[in-house]
Amino acid sequence: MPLKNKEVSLLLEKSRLLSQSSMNDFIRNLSASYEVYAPIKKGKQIVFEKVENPGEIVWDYETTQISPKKFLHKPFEKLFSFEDGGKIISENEEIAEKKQILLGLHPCDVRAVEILDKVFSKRYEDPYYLKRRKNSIIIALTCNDAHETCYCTSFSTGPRIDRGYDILITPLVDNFLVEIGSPRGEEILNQYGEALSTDSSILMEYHRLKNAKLEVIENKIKNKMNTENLPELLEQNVNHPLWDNLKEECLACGSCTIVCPTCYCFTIVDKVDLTLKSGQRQRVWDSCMLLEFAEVALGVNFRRERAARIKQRIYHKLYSFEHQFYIRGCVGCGRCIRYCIKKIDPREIIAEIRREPIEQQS
Amino acid sequence: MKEKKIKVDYMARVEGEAALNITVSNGKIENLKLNIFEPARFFESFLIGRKFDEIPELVARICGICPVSHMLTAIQALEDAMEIVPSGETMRLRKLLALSQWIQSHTLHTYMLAIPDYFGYESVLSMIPEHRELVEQALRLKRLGNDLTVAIGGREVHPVTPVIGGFTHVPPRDVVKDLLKRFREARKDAQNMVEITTQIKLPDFTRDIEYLALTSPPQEYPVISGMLASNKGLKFKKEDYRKHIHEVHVPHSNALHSYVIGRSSFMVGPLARVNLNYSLLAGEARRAAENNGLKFPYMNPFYSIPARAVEVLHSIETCIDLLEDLKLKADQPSITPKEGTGAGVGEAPRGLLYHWYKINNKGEIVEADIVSPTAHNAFNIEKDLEEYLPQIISLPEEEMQLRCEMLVRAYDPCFSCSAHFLKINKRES
Amino acid sequence: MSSSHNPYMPSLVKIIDIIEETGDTKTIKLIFVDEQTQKNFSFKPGQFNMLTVLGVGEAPLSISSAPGEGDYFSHTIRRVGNVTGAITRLNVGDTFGARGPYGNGWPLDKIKGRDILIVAGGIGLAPLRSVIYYIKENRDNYGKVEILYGARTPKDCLYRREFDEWREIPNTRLLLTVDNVPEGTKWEHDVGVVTLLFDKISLNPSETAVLMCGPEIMMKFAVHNLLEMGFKDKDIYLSMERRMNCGISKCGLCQIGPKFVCQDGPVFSYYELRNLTEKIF
Amino acid sequence: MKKPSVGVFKFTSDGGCQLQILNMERELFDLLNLINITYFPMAGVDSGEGPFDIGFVEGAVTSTDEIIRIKEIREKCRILVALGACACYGGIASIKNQKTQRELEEKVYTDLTAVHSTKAFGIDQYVKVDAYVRGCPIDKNEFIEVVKSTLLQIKPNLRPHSVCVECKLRENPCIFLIEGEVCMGPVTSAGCGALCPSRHRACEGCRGPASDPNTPSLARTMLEYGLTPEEVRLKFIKYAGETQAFKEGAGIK
Ligand SMILES: Cc1cc2nc3c(=O)[nH]c(=O)nc-3n(C[C@H](O)[C@H](O)[C@H](O)COP(=O)(O)OP(=O)(O)OC[C@H]3O[C@@H](n4cnc5c(N)ncnc54)[C@H](O)[C@@H]3O)c2cc1C
Ligand code: SF4
Ligand code: SF4
Ligand code: SF4
Repeated sequence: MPLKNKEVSLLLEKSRLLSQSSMNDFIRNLSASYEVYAPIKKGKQIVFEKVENPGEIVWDYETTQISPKKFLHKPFEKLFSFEDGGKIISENEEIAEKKQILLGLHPCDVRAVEILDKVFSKRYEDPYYLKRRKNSIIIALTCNDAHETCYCTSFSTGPRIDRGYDILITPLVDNFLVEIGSPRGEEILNQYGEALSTDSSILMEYHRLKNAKLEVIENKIKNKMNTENLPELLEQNVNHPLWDNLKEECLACGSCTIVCPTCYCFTIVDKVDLTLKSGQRQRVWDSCMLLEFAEVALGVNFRRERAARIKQRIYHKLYSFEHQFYIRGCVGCGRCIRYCIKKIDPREIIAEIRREPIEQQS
Repeated sequence: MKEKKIKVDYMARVEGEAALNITVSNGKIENLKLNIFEPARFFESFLIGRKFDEIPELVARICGICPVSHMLTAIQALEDAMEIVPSGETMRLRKLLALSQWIQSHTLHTYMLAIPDYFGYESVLSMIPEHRELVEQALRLKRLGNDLTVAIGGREVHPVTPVIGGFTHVPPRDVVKDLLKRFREARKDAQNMVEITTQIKLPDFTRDIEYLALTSPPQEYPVISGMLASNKGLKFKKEDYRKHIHEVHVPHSNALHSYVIGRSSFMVGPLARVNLNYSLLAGEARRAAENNGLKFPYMNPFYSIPARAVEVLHSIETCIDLLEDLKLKADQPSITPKEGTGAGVGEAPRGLLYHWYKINNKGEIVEADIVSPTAHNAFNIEKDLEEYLPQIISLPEEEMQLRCEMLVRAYDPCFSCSAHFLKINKRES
Repeated sequence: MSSSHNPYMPSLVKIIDIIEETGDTKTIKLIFVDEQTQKNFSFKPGQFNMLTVLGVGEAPLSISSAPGEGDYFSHTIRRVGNVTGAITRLNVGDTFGARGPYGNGWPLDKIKGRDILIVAGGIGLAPLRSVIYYIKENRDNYGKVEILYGARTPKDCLYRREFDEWREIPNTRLLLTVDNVPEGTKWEHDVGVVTLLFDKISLNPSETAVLMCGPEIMMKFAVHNLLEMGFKDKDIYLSMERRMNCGISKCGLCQIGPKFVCQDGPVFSYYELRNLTEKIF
Repeated sequence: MKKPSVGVFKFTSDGGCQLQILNMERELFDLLNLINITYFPMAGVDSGEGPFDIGFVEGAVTSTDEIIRIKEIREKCRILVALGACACYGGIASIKNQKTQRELEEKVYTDLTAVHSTKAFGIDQYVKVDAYVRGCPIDKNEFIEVVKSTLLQIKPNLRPHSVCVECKLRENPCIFLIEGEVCMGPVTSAGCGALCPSRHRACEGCRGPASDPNTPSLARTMLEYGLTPEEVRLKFIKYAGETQAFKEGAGIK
């Protein structure tokens, strides 16, 4: 798609080129003032962890098992602590300022943060998430490749990205094309990074390279989810026989929800210490795939059937989110497929329903 | 003189379930039975048909106190059967793991099971108010042993990382660094332990005992490998175990009685080890022994108690050396099972442990033979009692009973362990 | 203690009175320890609070008093588990935590001028007690009222000592039934499930709004019968129960289809519910 | 508050779970402030016949004597807690249930008259159990959780969902997906913090079935990963082979 002149100049104004070494300096400088988290190698996996030196960063990683949401909505979080049997309650001190940089998020993970932002700010504001969010700078990273489980194009959440980041990095040839996404991004880039070039023709060339790369990736994503009329389709297929078939396969292990970048459900638990008087209230990630999720007192369970739980997961992502937060709940990162032992695949679920939808009853 | 009955229905402060029944009439022992009623667990039966790589994990469950010994000895036997040679790093890690368990188990026994007798308490819990510092010292040492087991093995009881061929995991460097620091600091606690165990008044009782333990090549105090040797001239390789040691099933007990073929009962354990390998102990340990007036060898089974303390100090010294040497590499070769038989021997905290397996080419266990330290010792304990009783026969019944219990406890018997190995002595014929 | 900016922080409440309702249920009257918080606290019938016993947990409980009842609010709590157990072990003067009110409450403005059928089962009467007193206070705003209440046994009936007062509300009928009557117990009312009382309903289905709360299985049969009798799904309001941990539509546990019971509910019309992607009954 | 009296009882087992109690070196003093251990022979405590507020039972029931004894103990304990895989499900002792009693006994005894061995079961085969602390051995934190919640008169917060949840949270490489080997994690109850997969080895299912274990589905996957039906059977018949779910996984009706 050719860009108009004005758009081009705007684009170039917001672009810089950094060499490998100045990128390393940039990150090193950032580390002095912020906690910097980025994809690094840990054993056989790439995980988001604190960066000790820029050389550790894996720029061409495929995807991480746990998404960077863990830095915003923590798996375990202290809400507050109490003493003297609850007579003294003190707020979480960790809620206090601590600036962090989340570096190397792929577009799908960036867009997942956008979804979480909505969840945690609608109606009641969640102070824990929002404070942390405010203190986080997001440096996105253009994907290096597309993989079998990627289907971001189905939701337009990647591989192109136009919002949600403070800075976007695209490694090209031996350099890094860096694009500014927010005033905050511009500020840190100017303060900590040294550009190799701001020459517009060079930058233009790099943008061309980036575009070509994105096209290759886009074309590689063949296995998509057809999202046309998705809500209507799901509304009509609540009783599709496929749900019962899935129940036989799914292990209800919960892995799909733990790895999902937009899953956010949590349980609140109180932990007392051995005085039995003081302790803390915590929240812990929960999962709708687990039996206990919808269980209430006296053993009543509103989703005892595994089929009902699988449905809840798929419907929440692909249907309910739109009603609740006016956004789709899936970014097509493919983690739930990749990390499912049974390879249960939302793309196939939708495709199968489309193949043989339930006749609409009046 | 009237009849005296000693009846301890349920021995406390030992692992597992056992009773002691003694009848003395007119100064003569009418009846003496160490009745191990710990139910049989049929390990050697249900291991048959299981896969070779499950065995270390399964046999660990023979004993909650010395799972490491069972795992490592089984691994050794299976490696022997399949001709696998572990790396030097693996051997270092195994030694560390075994020693960590010695520290844990010896401290547990000394402070929690044995010392209350000598301090005049029912249990370590009742000692807390008056001897809190001593208990804290004990807990600190025990925790140290446990923390090393956790670092290398993954958890205190039934570790998960040791496998045939090596380890699935090694601890991160900072954990090792921290442990090293704590081990260096722990020397003092261990020296105290030697002091305390020599200060308590041990009963005076000696018997002409045959003691059996591993001996290693000259430079090393034995832990997880070596030749078997006794003070009465036995010296053989693990493959020849069954040429020298047999057992019989005695009706009053769920454990078997082991004996040296053509001779009688024998003793295994810390005292046997220190007696046979005194010169191989770490310098610090020998020094502490000498400073406290200990002069090994002893033919008095009660001296197992100071022997344990000396071994704790020795273990700490050895662990420091080993920890400094670690490369922190998890070697884990992939293994294709092959047919064969193999034996393994090791020094569990309580003494010599023997495992032997026969596997087929699918890697299934065809036959298993396991003899635990307490199974080795059970017969000897009865023999000791037989000779000890006449010496204390004039004591009041209660005192006599306590003395008998103290003697049994000196062995730190592990009855769950011993009851797992009930077996037909079919190889005897 | 500040609770304004952090919605997860409970405020201390103090028990000022405890009324033993049944063997396992108590009504407790509460005030916020902080006077200002108590003054600012206003709620609608059908809303609930999250009650907290620190170290034990938090649970959603309907406010059972009516807004104008007094300078306190009350909860009627059935002891079924951790939090309800811990609260019912407390005494007058004891403090614990509360935050709220949450939820939409009954649509009492919307149904102004209509006849009202109240159907309650067991502990489900708690959020409806608030309605009954609300109507009493605003009697002219509503038409005829019939209250149908079913409990397990006569002894399990909540608010027994208040029944006479309810009957005296003008134009109000109270019909009672229990599942069974143990031998030797006096009982002059019906025996059987609550739907048995439906024959006695004298209200015109087209002019009536139904407010219902009780076990889901009871509500299932009740709704079914009411629909057969000509009541419209848009006029039947149900207070739903789901597991909830936050009360502020964050934790995600209480969803029915796209609805958060804690915020979109707990009161829904049956019309709303029947069209959800997650079937309730 | 009066300190509740606690008894620790042993049945057929290896003492490992009892030792886990003694392995709480760091918590022991605090714990003793809360409870009064009056019967714990392994630790030398034998100062009472009961009754007990809480009884912890380690070990499987494997003999007629033990059947009688567990019933007596139940009578004496207000709250009875099954400690570890053996007491919860029979543990590895129950592996022997696969063979006939005769087969087993002949293998190990010369004199069969002294043997009163029965099939090995968890204690709930014979008595009502109030709480289960799973695992082989137990997890110390779960033990403490049970003690605390008993004192607070609440249900312990033990979540029996799959080990995978904890495993994923620790960002372990999945044994199935990365190592290409099989793992019992998806059908095994969490609470151990995914101890084994965190150390690069498969979960062996020592904590027994998770709350909604789809064992037939996992068994099918194991076959796809190249295990023989017999090997799949061995996976399920280990720590909790007497549970319905694991029997189904093993292909036993
Ligand atoms: C909107 C609403 C209003 C309610 N009003 C009342 C009332 O007025 N009186 C009354 O006695 N009961 C009421 N309940 C039911 C009450 O919430 C449960 O009985 C209570 O949560 C049980 O908590 P527990 O800790 O005692 O039980 P446990 O079984 O120990 O539950 C542990 C935790 O699970 C969750 N949980 C369990 N059951 C429920 C449940 N039914 N709903 C939501 N979360 C649950 C809670 O987080 C609870 O703390 C209401 C429920 C809802 C949703
Ligand atoms: S869909 Fe897959 S990952 Fe999710 S619960 Fe089922 S088996 Fe586990
Ligand atoms: S390694 Fe095992 S426990 Fe962990 S996610 Fe994979 S299957 Fe689950
Ligand atoms: S991972 Fe599995 S085998 Fe290992 S401790 Fe946990 S439940 Fe037991």
